[in-house]
Amino acid sequence: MDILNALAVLLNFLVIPALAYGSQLALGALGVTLIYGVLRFSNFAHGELMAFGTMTTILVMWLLQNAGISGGFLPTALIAMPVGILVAVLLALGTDRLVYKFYRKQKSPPVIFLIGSLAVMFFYNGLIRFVIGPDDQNVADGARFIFTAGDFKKWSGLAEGIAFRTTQGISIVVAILCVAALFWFLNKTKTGKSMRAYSDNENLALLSGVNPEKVVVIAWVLAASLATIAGTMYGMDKTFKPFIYLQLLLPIFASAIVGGLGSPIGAVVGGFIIAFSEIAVTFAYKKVIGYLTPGDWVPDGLIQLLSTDYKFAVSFAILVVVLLVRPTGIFKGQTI
Amino acid sequence: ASHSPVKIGVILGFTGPIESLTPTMAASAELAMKEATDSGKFLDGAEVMPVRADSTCIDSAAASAAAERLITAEGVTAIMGADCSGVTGAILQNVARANGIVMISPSATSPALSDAEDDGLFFRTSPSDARQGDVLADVLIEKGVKSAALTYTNNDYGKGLSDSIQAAFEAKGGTITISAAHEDGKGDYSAEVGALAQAGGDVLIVAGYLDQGGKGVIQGALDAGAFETFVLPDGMVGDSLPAAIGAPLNGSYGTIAGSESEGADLFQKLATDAGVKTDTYAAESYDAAALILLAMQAAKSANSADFKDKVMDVANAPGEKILPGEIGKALEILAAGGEVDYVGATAVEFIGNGESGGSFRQILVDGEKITTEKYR
Amino acid sequence: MIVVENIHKHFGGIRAVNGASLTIKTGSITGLIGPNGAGKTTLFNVIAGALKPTSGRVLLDGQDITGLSPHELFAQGLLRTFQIAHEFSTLTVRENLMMVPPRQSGESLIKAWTKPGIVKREEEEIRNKANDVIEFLEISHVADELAGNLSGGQKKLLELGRTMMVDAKIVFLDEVGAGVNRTLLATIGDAILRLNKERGYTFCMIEHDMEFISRLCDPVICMAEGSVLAEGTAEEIKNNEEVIEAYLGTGLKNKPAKEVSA
Amino acid sequence: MSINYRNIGLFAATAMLFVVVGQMQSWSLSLAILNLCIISAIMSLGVNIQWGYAGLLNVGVMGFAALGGLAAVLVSSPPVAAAWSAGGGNLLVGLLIAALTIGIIVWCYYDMRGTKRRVLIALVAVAGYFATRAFLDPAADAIEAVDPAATGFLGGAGMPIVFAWLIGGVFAAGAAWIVGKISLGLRSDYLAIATLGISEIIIAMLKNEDWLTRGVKNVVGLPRPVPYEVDIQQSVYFQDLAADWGMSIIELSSMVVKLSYAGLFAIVLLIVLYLSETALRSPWGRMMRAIRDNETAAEAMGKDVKGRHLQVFILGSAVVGIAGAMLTTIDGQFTPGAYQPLRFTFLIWAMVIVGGSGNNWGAVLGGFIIWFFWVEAEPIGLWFMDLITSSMDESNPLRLHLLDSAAHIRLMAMGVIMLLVLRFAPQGLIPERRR
Amino acid sequence: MSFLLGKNMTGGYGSTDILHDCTIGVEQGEIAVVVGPNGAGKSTAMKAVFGMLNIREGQVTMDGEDITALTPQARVQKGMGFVPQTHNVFTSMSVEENLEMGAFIRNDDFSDTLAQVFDLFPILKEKRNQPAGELSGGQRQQVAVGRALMTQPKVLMLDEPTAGVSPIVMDELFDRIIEIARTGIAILMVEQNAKQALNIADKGYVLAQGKNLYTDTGEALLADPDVRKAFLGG
Ligand SMILES: Nc1ncnc2c1ncn2[C@@H]1O[C@H](COP(=O)(O)OP(=O)(O)OP(=O)(O)O)[C@@H](O)[C@H]1O
Ligand SMILES: Nc1ncnc2c1ncn2[C@@H]1O[C@H](COP(=O)(O)OP(=O)(O)OP(=O)(O)O)[C@@H](O)[C@H]1O
Ligand SMILES: [Mg+2]
Ligand SMILES: [Mg+2]
Repeated sequence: MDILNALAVLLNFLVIPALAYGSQLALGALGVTLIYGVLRFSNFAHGELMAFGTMTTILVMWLLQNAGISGGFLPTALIAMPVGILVAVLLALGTDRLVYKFYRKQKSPPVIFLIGSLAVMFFYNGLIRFVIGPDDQNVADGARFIFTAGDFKKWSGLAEGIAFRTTQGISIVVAILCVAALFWFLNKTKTGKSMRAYSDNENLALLSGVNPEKVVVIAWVLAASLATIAGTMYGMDKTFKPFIYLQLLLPIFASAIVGGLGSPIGAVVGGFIIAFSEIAVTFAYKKVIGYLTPGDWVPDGLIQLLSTDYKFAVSFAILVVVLLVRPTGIFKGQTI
Repeated sequence: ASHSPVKIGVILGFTGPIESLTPTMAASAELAMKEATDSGKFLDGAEVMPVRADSTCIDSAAASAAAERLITAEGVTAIMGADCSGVTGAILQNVARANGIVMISPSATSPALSDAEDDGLFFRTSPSDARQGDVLADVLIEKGVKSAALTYTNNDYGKGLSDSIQAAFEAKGGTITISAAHEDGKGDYSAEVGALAQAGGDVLIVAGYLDQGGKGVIQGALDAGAFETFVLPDGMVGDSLPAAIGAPLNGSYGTIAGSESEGADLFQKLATDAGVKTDTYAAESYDAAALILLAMQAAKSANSADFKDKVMDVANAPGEKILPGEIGKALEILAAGGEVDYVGATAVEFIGNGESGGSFRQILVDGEKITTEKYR
Repeated sequence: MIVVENIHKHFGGIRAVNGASLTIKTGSITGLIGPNGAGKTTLFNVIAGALKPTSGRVLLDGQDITGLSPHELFAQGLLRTFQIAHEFSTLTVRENLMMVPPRQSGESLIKAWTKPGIVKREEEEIRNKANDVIEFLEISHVADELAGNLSGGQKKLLELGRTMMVDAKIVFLDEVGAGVNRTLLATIGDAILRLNKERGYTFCMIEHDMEFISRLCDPVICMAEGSVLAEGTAEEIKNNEEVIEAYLGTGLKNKPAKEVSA
Repeated sequence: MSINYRNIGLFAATAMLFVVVGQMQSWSLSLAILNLCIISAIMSLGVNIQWGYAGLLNVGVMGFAALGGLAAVLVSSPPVAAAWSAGGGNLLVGLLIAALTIGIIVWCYYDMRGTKRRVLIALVAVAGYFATRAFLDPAADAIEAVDPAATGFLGGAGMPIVFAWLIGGVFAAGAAWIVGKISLGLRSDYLAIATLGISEIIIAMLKNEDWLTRGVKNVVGLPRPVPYEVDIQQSVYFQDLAADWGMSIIELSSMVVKLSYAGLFAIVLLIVLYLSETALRSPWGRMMRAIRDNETAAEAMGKDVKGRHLQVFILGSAVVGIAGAMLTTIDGQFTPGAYQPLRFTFLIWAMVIVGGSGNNWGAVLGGFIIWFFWVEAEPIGLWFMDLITSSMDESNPLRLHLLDSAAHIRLMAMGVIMLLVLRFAPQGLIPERRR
Repeated sequence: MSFLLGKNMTGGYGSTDILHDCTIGVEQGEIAVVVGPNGAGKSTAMKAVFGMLNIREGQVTMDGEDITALTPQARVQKGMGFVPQTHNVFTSMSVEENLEMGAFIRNDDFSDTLAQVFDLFPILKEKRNQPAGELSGGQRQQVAVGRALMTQPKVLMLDEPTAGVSPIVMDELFDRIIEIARTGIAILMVEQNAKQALNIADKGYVLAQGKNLYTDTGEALLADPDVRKAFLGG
């Protein structure tokens, strides 16, 4: 029996990666859920918006690096991010002016917005590749680890190491900060309430003196900021490649929906559920069981519930199950 | 004499899952075409004009339409492509065969394509999975590896290669602890790394692409301290991998098609001078284009029906060995009625049904560079 | 006859219906009144199958119908209208009515494909019926308008109109009068009486207009806080102290504004 | 009746697009696009049946199309006798046990109550799972080991591939029944993501259950329902014909093949379109629209909302399945890795919305137009790129960069085209009819 | 010239006009009531006055100022409050948040007003944390009126405020409306409980088919047998 080593294995290969990945999904899902909550449509361009914000961040980061400025211990991208956010916000607002505003005026049904966002997605898609190309870009610099597996082994004397990357730490902290801020903003501030009112009943919000354009602008500002933050976190932790962001859209939507569309807390919980289920269900528990059972017994098989081939399927299966039990998500989202 | 230019289609997935690989592949192929044009000896001084089209890698219907357009509207007489096996098969069956156009694919490795009806029109410069699996297993045994974890990109290339590695390695007495697929372009590989690490093994074999999931898995495994040595089949061999991962990759090894002829190094230099990266399948693309050009020259015609039988001739012995950068020389020899044996960047050797056999180069990552250990 | 036995319906901690028991006799026009939030609509929803009760039973002619789905109850001749109008907003007013009759052959795909003749004939009949109802409700000029574009009151009329498209055993009317012009409401009242007399429909109606209730209903049941407070004839109810206290009140306390300004 | 002229005009304009391609590029290309347009139109009709009629947001189109593809494989590819003898027996036993398990569970579910039921079902499920795996796993391994490079799967029934269109519809309908039973209670976006998830699961299975589908190794060389070009090129009759008409035999053969496909596809399209139109115009259609508008009220008006939803979900999915089988037929191969939501789900949705949801003709037009531009956006994009860079200096780095990225203009152009259409016809090109 | 006046308004939702040369208005401190059959255009007229509908002809003035071109939210800033006939609560927000939204444009402390609204509708105090979408029909109506009261407007426009509320609450409501009018606020309302409403009205309008049929004092209209018979239910 060696509970500590078993725990170390689980932390290193399951908990920490899932927390970091979950945080990144959550940040993405926050943006999706926000746009859904306020403007009432599923924004399929959100993945590309993330990619765009990250791309600008990278461009600025390159400038900074050339000028010899760096974040020291922290990735330089963090310093560049505000500019990335600004540009992404401008793009989002421009898109709203040119595309979505028209449909708002027309009072088009949500599915028109949805398809509109699909078109916008195609457009961003090309735009991003025009500027930075389809290649991989390295986003993280600074110290790679808070502590490495080796450090940990030395420190603890355990057989199993735990590694904790700087970018994982940053992702988790940023996700917590963002969700707290967003929750506070929506529920406690007047502007936040006006946004909820607008999403609930646009006409009545108008009658209460809410300026719809302002609400929309704020929604896009927040969504674009969140998108850039999420994208940069993801890029720092893994890698930046435009194509990945499109692929990321599905788990992000799954997160937002498991949690309940329109609910910020739901987005975060959803993100973690998806991340944990992906890793936990396809995890091979061989070593863990080995540590937990007395003596030297080690199981023959991998003790894997399902092969990793099915990891995507697993997260979606869990999503379907959650929806069956709670048809509007864990935190009771809105319905169109 | 002034001729109308010879048009050659370059059909690759410029958008879609492997969009980050294709620009280099296209540029490499076009390098060969430019070489031919510049030499002034191609079909009595004709110009070679590449025409690009998007295969999307996944959408067979769109790819077929693109090929249809190149052939029937743009008038290309041969195709360098396509890339992914699915679209390649579709183009071959629905467009190339119908119009009798030669296709040489740099990267479609699906064994299913070997048996497909092709009217002698289809060739590929990527090496055969079976052969590579065998070679790689030899390397592993030689290095004293007893057990290995294996991950592959979930497509016909990865699946085929991993099957053959596993079969060969186990036949030679090794153990594969786990064989787990990973999907390219998904970005997060924590689950795969977790499963692979738990299964354990002396080394991790990564049958993927170096700037796709393969890189992500290696990075994740290193960060978590799960594996230290990685085994890299051809899809993983390229300078950008050690450049991205850095020192921790030192000591990893692998195989890639190549012969003692220095073809690979020559191509590397050629490409660098022209400002083209040398990533996955760049060399194969260059070779595919070169073969088309040489076959045309040998047949003295840009017409597929005329030169399809010449592809084998120029690729294999007998004849003067031709390395990257020597296309002009080869054209001259052929124009004079001589014979060539195109070796190129990947030691092209066609066996039976238009597939590349040939030899392999065993590489070692040392000092954050790919170095050659020996040839097999 | 509908017998409601000790129905409870709780939403979390909120006891919307809390032990209501009542009987709706066949052939009667039963009025259901009570303060806002007394649980009348919720009770309707339970009877009509839209909500499952927390506990209790509903019997239709002695047969337990608790928990049957609304469409099954409809098939048993039980109809209801909605307090907050539930029109089919992208159908025209006429279509809103024409979709109601049950067992239309054209609603089976196979028949729609294979027996266009029969379907056409039936449609003709249903259309005529719908036209009659439209005429009666004084909404002919909007017959081909999308129901979503109707005025608030017109939507309420449409709610009522739907119940007139079928031969129902029991009709539950949830405040059909609210928002309907009083002159028209009087006509509607006449129609309800006629349907009741001539065709033997049973009605149960929620209404806040005591004048209207008095004219039509016997008995009148008053609910408060989820259970039945009192039952009796309209006169009895009007004079019931508890009902006055909880529901009817004693009239305006303030004088009209103009008397002050004068 | 001006609206009708408009519609005819729209279809005429679409037809013109094909003529333009025929004249400016090639007729062969024009026909190739047309064939795919017809398939797309059928697929978007299927989605329209679900969304336009009943308001069901099915974002699992991809999964149903893939099942159609699977049908094509199972119907038309030749059976692999060696694989059957290697693992067929065990496989059948395994499947039998699985069926038995499900049967017992269903029986328990209906015939028992309370804790006993729960315990029994759990026990049977676990036991059944392991018993099934005990037979299926070795069977799958044995089958996959049979010449994996060339076969490694059970093969199909070796029947003409046109049957697969029907079977594809049946497969998709069967899957839709299960999916519908599970998820139709969900509302809009939640239903969407549930169907999306289920379609991902279907694809994952097609990709990984090699014994059935060959997985990512793909099945190629499916037989065609129409002759091969090479055979036509060999035929003396056609050679003479080509000579008479003054076209090359290659061109003629390729046209003949494409026209035969077009004929077959058009028949299917017309049948589906006729049935959809009759259905939509009938009281059934009216009922479906009522359900779409307000489920609560429809239920209260005696309509079996759940049952109708299931019905329409199955019908729509079946149509998608048919189209999926047709697509695999014209591709001549089944490639599970190729099923991506962008291409098989979102693009179809774009067709429905751009064409006009709730209107069959609109869905058809949308299928034609979106597919047309999906393919033609590339040359249009390139042309546009040439145009804007033509005035730049040969070695202008911006020009080089732009030309290098020209491929990406394709998606951008697609986006712009969709935005333009939606801008000038927000209800779709042919909006839902008001009766 | 009335304090708030929609004069000779002609217009509708689409191509066909609903209103034809329709005029309604109200003075400060007075109550004006609009009655008429269903579909007469009463709600449309209210929306037109509030700027939620483009009118082709005619104008809207407030305090002598032409506000025809202003957006609804600008009119709210100018001191107009409106309770629509339907969709008049934020269903996903709690009762209290609904009321707070009523005070959205106010920057002062509105706890007094909130207390007053809770006094008027005690049930709302009880249900303050419940989402308005879960309320009974009558309770919702009370929230809707409460929300408008929170604005402390100069003009209050109510579209059938008493539809679905119980008699006791209705009496309270009318009481309160009278009180509000006494503080100098102009009140313009549509009512189907026409007898009670005209009873407290200074001015009454009878609309039919988008046109003004009768315009008089409340008393006079109540006394007119034609009006009674055709529009007030005898
Ligand atoms: N879905 C729900 N969730 C929580 N509470 C509810 C829900 N529906 C109704 N209630 C509560 O139950 C009580 C009874 O509501 P109901 O609609 O039955 O009243 P009612 O008698 O019809 O009133 P009214 O005359 O105003 O229509 C109310 O206090 C209401 O707030
Ligand atoms: N959004 C809309 N689009 C088109 N027509 C509409 C719309 N809303 C109302 N109408 C039409 O305008 C006319 C007047 O409607 P309005 O709502 O003003 O009536 P109302 O007098 O308020 O009636 P009620 O007493 O029933 O509320 C009706 O015939 C209605 O059909
Ligand atoms: Mg009620
Ligand atoms: Mg009204």
